[in-house]
Amino acid sequence: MTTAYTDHRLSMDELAAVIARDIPAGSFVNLGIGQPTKIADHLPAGSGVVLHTENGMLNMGPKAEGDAIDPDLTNAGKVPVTELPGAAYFHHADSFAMMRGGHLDVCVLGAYQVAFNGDLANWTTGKPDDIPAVGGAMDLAIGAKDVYVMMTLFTRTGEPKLVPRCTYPLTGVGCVSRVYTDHGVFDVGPDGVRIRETYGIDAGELAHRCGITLP
Amino acid sequence: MTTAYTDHRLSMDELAAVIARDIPAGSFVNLGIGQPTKIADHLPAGSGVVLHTENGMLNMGPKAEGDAIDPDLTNAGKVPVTELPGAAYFHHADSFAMMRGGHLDVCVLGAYQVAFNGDLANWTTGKPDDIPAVGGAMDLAIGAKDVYVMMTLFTRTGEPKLVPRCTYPLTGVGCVSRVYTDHGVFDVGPDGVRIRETYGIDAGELAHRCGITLP
Amino acid sequence: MSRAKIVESADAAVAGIEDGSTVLVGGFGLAGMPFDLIDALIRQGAKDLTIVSNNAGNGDVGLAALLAAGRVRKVLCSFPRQADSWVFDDLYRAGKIELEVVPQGNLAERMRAAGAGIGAFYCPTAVGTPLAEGKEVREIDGRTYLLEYPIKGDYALIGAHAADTLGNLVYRKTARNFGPVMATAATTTIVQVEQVVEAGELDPEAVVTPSIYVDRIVQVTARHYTVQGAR
Amino acid sequence: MSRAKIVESADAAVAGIEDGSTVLVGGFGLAGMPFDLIDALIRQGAKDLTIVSNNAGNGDVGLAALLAAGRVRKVLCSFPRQADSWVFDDLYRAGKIELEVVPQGNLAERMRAAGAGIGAFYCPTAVGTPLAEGKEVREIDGRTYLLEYPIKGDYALIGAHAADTLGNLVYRKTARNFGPVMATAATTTIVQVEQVVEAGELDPEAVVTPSIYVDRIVQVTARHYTVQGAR
Repeated sequence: MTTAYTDHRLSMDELAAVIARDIPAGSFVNLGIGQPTKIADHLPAGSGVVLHTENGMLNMGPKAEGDAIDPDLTNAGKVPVTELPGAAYFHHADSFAMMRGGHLDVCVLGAYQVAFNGDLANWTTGKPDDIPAVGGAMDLAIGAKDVYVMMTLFTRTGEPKLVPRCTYPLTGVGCVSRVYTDHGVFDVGPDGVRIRETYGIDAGELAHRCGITLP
Repeated sequence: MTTAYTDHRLSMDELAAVIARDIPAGSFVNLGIGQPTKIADHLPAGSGVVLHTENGMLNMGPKAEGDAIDPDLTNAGKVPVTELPGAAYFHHADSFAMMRGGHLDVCVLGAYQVAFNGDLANWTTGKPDDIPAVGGAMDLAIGAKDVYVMMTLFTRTGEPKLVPRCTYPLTGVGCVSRVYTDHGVFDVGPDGVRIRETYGIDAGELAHRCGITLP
Repeated sequence: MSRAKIVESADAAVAGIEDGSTVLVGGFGLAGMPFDLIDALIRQGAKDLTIVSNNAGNGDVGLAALLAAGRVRKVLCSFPRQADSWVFDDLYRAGKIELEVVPQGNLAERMRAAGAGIGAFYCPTAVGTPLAEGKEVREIDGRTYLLEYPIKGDYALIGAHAADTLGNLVYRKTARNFGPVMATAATTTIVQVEQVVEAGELDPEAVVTPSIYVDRIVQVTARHYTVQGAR
Repeated sequence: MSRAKIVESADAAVAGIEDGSTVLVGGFGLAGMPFDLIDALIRQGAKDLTIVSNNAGNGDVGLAALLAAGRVRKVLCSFPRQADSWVFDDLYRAGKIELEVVPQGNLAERMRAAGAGIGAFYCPTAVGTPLAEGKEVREIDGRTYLLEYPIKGDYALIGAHAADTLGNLVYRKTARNFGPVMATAATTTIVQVEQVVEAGELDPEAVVTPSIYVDRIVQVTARHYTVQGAR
């Protein structure tokens, strides 16, 4: 276990930097809507990381500002973006074939819950008044060689979101390999959960609060 | 029955002209390898017929000659061809999706045999020393809204090629709707065979030689 | 002459769409949304429609306006709930519209299958989730798949950047999205474009939708709405 | 920097191809045939190969030369027998090579399925023919289909017209044929191109194979063979 104690939990920006550091140079990466989009700002210059957006583009650039805003060029969150040299456009069936076919190296998603075995719940809380909306979440969940989750470790009421078994409806089964949170980084999967790093909390306490058995 | 007696059976060129006349203006058409390619020469100017070639092109032009020959531009028979204004290129999966999806209006194929019910045999004689080779024949057979066959009616030894039931291995089941031959034109399909036109032969004799029951 | 017809108005383009039709509507949010065709469809009056689109309307324009006009019985889409999907949200909560949620990639691939003559396909998406309910499951080479069927449209309404006079289409940037797939999956494909050029003016290597998939084309003035919405 | 590597020679491009590999080889007849990569593969020496290609070699060049060198155990193709396929014909008649004939559209669609993560698909082609033997049959909506499985390659060797430094590809005319599909279906895709340009010099709307599908690129001098063969 690599444990890097810090005095405080990480901000989402700090966490984005941690994830950016872990993405291998030259990777093809899809960054999910919301917090994961921050990761793009922390990729080192010359990393050669190529960003995919599910609505049909490779080599997406940063958010568009001012005159660069083009309603025909958005990311999956429908935010105006730019194109980098070497970009390519393709239609939706080709875009999702690229994902489903396992060609992306890394996908980073937000989550409501992740289970120790890698199950992911990030599309609906399943509440009766919740209008179900899945978008590309289920395709992304099973589509990349590595699926990372970026989330706060605890809900506002203090419940862990890294859980022995998801209670929310699933997005994908056993699909997540690593979970990045403000309190620590975890490997998950068929062999169960393992703490890689902790931030502002003792590994023992973290394990206790999340119900993780330390080796 | 529309019977157009002529003094002689048609040459393949004359037959190509007959078929060209029957192709509706504005149709998307695939002309099979061999005799059917002649049909292109007989399409009236301004017919708006768009030719598809299975190796990834719409709006294929005539055969290329001299300096116009480009090894990167051939038809399905690997003969150098030209492109017309408004051409489009696409890859093989897209080309066959276009065929299999039923978007072509007419496909004209050669045949070893056609059955009264529209079964087609045109890819192998099934002889032991025959190397099997199907190409796009089976895809074309089921891919167009109307599949026409262009062939001589009799083999060199005088056997009819329009038959109650194919004895050669099938290319497609019940897929042919019309058969154009040097001795006559026939509708075939679930309701059986019907003589539309005859050339240089009496309908009664034609029916007799092919085993067709006249209405 | 070609089979694709260039018509004079969006109203002429949508003529004949019958009550009860399944209509594939292009666009990802507002990018690629065929606003003029949808406005014409509202005027045309067809009702009891089944709409297949990625979203269920944004703001009060385009698909949202069609929903607000009460013409839609059912929506198949991947992501109805957005920051600006109030029209759909209200109809849905009032029980006035049916919803079938389809993962975005399945929506695209099922329409591709319809256009490509594929009878059904085994897809790994949504295995083990609530959206797998009722679907046939099969294990192939150690991986689990669900059987997915084609989604075919009676009509497709899509937006493209330019058409040539034969009906070949090119798109602009991520406004391409569902347009090329929907064009293959509908019996009749109706396209609004910002410009029509002569046959031969589009690069044959860069044509995205070949003319064979296009039935009616209308040229419209470019209209751009502010892009908004959580996703 | 990107993941696609531009290498100095065709020999470097084909380094590491193991005996027994399944190799997808682009081209329809000679158009799009990656001659330089195949020649390098002959020099490299990998044997016991399974080749997936539309044809089984024309004349004495390209795929025909690989077959003549005795490196191929099995060929999956749609159309082996051509006017100029004497190399294959002799090997086949001598029982020195296995053949699996696949309808051309199924060859393309099965490779697409491999690249697109589709487990299998129901296809109407070849129903009721000898090529349906042993295949699962299903009726869907009144039409009969056969279940077809993906064809995945360990390597793809393809020819394209130009690449940018990231690995995006464009093709020329009907030499495009199987290249884009094979690029998606192989673990490692190796491409010979006539020119390499800087990233940003290819029109992003006209890229046919996005860089994600390309692993190694080598620039070669254009070589054109006479097109011949009955089909």
